Amino acid sequence: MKKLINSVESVLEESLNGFARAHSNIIQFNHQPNYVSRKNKSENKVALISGGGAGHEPLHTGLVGKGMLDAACPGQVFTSPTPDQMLMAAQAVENGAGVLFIVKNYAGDVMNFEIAAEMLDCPHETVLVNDDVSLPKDHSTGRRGVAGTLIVEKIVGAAAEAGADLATCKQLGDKVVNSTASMGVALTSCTVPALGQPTFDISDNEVEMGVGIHGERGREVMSLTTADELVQILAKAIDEDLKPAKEQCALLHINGFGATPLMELYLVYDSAAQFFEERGIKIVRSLVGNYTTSLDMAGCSITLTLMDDEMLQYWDAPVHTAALRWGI
Amino acid sequence: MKKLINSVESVLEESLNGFARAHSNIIQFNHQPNYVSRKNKSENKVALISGGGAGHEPLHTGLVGKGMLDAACPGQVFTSPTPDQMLMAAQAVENGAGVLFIVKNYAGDVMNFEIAAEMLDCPHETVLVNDDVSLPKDHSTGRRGVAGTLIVEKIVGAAAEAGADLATCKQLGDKVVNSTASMGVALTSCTVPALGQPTFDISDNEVEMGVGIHGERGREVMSLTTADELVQILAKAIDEDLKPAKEQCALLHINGFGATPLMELYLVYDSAAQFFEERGIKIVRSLVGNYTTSLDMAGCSITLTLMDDEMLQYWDAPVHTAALRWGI
Amino acid sequence: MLCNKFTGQNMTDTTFLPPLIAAIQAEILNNEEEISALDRAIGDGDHVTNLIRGLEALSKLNDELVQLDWSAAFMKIGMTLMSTMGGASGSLLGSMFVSMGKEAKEQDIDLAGITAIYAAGVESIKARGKADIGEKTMLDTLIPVMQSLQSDAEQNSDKATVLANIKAAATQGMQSTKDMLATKGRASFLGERARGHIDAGARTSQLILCVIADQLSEN
Amino acid sequence: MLCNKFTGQNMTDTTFLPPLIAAIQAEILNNEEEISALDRAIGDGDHVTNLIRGLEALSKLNDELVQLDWSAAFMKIGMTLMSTMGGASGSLLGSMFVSMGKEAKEQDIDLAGITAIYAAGVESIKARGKADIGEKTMLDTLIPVMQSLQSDAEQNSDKATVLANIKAAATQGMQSTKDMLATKGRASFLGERARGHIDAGARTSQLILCVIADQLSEN
Ligand SMILES: Nc1ncnc2c1ncn2[C@@H]1O[C@H](COP(=O)(O)OP(=O)(O)O)[C@@H](O)[C@H]1O
Ligand SMILES: Nc1ncnc2c1ncn2[C@@H]1O[C@H](COP(=O)(O)OP(=O)(O)O)[C@@H](O)[C@H]1O
Ligand SMILES: [Mg+2]
Ligand SMILES: [Mg+2]
Ligand SMILES: [Mg+2]
Ligand SMILES: [Mg+2]
Repeated sequence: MKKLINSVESVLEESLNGFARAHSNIIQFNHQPNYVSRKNKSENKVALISGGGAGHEPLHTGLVGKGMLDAACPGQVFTSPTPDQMLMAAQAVENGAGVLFIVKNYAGDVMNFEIAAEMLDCPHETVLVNDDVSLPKDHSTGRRGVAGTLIVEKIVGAAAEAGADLATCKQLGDKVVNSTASMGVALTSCTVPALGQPTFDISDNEVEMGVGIHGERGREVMSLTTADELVQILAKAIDEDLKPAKEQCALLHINGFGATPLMELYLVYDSAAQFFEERGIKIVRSLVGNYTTSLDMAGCSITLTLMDDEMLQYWDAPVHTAALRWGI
Repeated sequence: MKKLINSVESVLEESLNGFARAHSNIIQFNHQPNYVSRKNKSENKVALISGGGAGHEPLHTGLVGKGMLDAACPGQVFTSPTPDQMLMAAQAVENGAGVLFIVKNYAGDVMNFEIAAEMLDCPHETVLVNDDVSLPKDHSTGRRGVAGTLIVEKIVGAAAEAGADLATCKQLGDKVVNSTASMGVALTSCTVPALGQPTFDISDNEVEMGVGIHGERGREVMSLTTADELVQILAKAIDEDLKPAKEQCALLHINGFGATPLMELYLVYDSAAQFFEERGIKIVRSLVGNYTTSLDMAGCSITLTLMDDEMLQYWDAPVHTAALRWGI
Repeated sequence: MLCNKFTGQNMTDTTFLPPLIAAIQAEILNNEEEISALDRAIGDGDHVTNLIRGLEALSKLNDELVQLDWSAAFMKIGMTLMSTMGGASGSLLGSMFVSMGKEAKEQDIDLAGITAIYAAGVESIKARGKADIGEKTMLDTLIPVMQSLQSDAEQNSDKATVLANIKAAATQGMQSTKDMLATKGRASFLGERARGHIDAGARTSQLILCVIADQLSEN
Repeated sequence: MLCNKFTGQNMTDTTFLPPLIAAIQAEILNNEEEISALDRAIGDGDHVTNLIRGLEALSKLNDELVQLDWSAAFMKIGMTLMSTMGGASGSLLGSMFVSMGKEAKEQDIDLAGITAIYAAGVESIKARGKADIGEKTMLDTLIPVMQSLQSDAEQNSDKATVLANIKAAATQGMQSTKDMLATKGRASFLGERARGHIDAGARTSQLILCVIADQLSEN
């Protein structure tokens, strides 16, 4: 294992310290329990809280700030955070308008957030993100939440900033989730520091199709082929799931898993945008980069969100976080 | 070689097409010769042009836009662009106030830009970036230009946007170069598409200390050790080169080479910031992420720029490019 | 009350717990590589790390634990696991012990009582995880053990039999996960590819239950 | 004028160029792996790709080239290399041919003229690259060949001698880079680590010059 770390035990804490130090103008980091919360919060605004295992950076800590999250609770690498983190974060950032939890659909995340929610004594709702169409809609545990989570957080974050109440935020969040579909392909596994070796083996001419974001195997192994053919598979699954109308406006997000150069991500964007435009979809917004990562995994996911005017307006609204910033 | 590409021959063109498509609101892409230029340029503003081999994305194409570059000329992967690219780009974006070329100090870049400059018949100047302190100041070819280039482009870009004339921009650029020092360490090599294999071999317990940004070997091989110890070596070389005064304000930039997770880059930031603060330097701005990359190389560089009020003000000025955006 | 035929003379109070936790810790560390490989094969590889983190936190509770009664000790263990482990297993094992703590208030510490307490724990996992036997999870170890305890409590079996049955049920349950399709947890994402691998949580549950049985048999 | 003792009967005009370019292309492709490894070892690995790109562009000039006189053909070759190769070698070889084109206007195509034209090309590389012999670059091949041409021109050597001397000078020059420290180009960044490796540009220059000599000997 080759990593820029001091020890497996201290990597998370030291990394969070660095994050807090680098962005002390917009966030603060609470140790034990660990959570990152926004400085200068607006009064009487629904508090948005997300979280999940570490190793997906900039998700979620990098999305705390004006116009997005009020707090993020990072667990250990690829391990859901514990309920006390969400509970303390909620108590710290709630200011009268209730709490909205944004949770990626994984057993661990769901259950730990659930326990926190049960203990919280203020109005709260949960938006469950399950945008990964590599699994059938009726999968026994539901579909996973992957790169679409950022889009939910951005759009609901802008609504909350604009004064939407808890019920409205929850409804909007569910709407974004229902308008969003993602799917990913991995060229390599990744190395969790505590494990010291890649989570799975993969040969030089294979890819894992339909992967989640925890370095686990995908739905199936396929031969490594051209980017266009891989994009076809991903985009087709998304298209068949969302069944967008002609002339539908959409946001296209190409998300790198961590070790794939931007050069390749833009190439994938070109291919995917072409695919959707040939189907009559109007790509009106783009986001290309490493946002929902799996440590040093190579590969990427494609996310499409069908956008209406309200969503577009919230997407464009000012945001100031470590990883996403515009208009401020 | 595992890459999301269609063919070695088409990767650059397709990637640039995707980039142009994703950011059509701020830039346009000219084919043959290849250059990316800014939409909506200000009148009578010094035109800033940079360029270099591809494979460093987002540098330089991702830094074209309001408040930064007017054009960027991408060569083939790790290969300097050709003079016709710079010449045509200059003719396209120049609008009366002259052209400032920002060139990283590599034989190929320097000579190709030089040939373009010789053919250009409008006032022009060149800022040569040579921030890599892994080489002695009196190195036979001069020091290389690495991650500090972005900082030069941002600060001079803001000055040009504010109306500074060509001589002022040139002078400011030289000042930023003289106030900037960088050094990097690589944990892996990277794979140039046309080569199909890593540029160099490196064992699991070694690092290349003092690398450039073209996947080449560094100054020396060292044992892989803790992040803190690696940071010490890099930061010490920077500190000894810049010899900052106590209480000096500075910008600290941790640049990922492409395959190193953000988690590790923030950990390095923490360690480096601590190092410099212990020496009495005030870190007043930060930039952490993959900005000057070497395809899928793992590792990072540290850049420190000593900042005065003018530079700070220009750093903070609004910028709207694909990779760097604030205030707009 | 701990002094009875089943629990033995020395297990009079929660002083039983620190050495038990140490024994479990040792057993999990002994099998770390194997467990890690199991979760890497069909999960994300962190299960053993999560469990070790939880056990380490428990091992630091020594003095605190021995001052508590069984109910409070279980609660403390549950809260500690819940706030240190994370992951699916953290919320589940945390819930289990909190529920056991609640149930322990109502029960004596004899075979019937222990059975009721354990069953309350297992039920809370089923409820929290929305899962049952046959889904390729820790429940495939935990539920058979509950059934064996219940039948031994009914038959008032002797200690050796009870303990042997716990170990047999746990081991058989753990092994049954090998050929299952997973319908809960991360392994469910793999469909047919999950077959042929034992579930990591089922394996650690089995290891833990066997250590408990062995420790009880020495008392 | 091409009809003289040195250049031979068939090399009357630029129709000589297309087959020469094809022969060079073949030779470089034949040695692609080796050249790539040389630039990977102490550079960034792209030199052979850059050269192949340039040669491909030249090979598409066939019809255009044969209609030009030597001066214009060299200019065209220089501009083509310059706008397709990129890298250090693109600007250098581009400059070389542009300068050769300029000098060809002033010279006959006999041994003295060719020597003067070639020397003008080499001088432009020295000027553009701010480099000289002994710095572990293509100049370590190019300059010895210039010196051999100059001495053969002075002595009015016969064709076979001239060509043999070109090949010997190029090969010896190329090999001399092996033990050098580099003071120009990327290899300079490696300090002592550059020793023991032949410079990629020196190797391709040598391969090209040898092909030219062989082609000329057949005329
Ligand atoms: N819904 C569930 N019900 C019961 N057990 C579950 C459930 N989901 C997961 N598990 C158990 O948890 C184990 C995984 O725990 P762990 O690796 O710590 O968490 P995570 O899956 O979040 O990475 C699985 O091996 C399985 O035994
Ligand atoms: N300043 C220079 N003068 C002469 N030749 C040089 C100089 N710099 C580099 N070279 C030659 O160029 C070759 C490298 O060319 P190439 O790999 O195409 O470009 P780059 O170094 O930009 O990647 C070197 O092997 C060397 O022979
Ligand atoms: Mg996990
Ligand atoms: Mg190069
Ligand atoms: Mg796990
Ligand atoms: Mg090269």
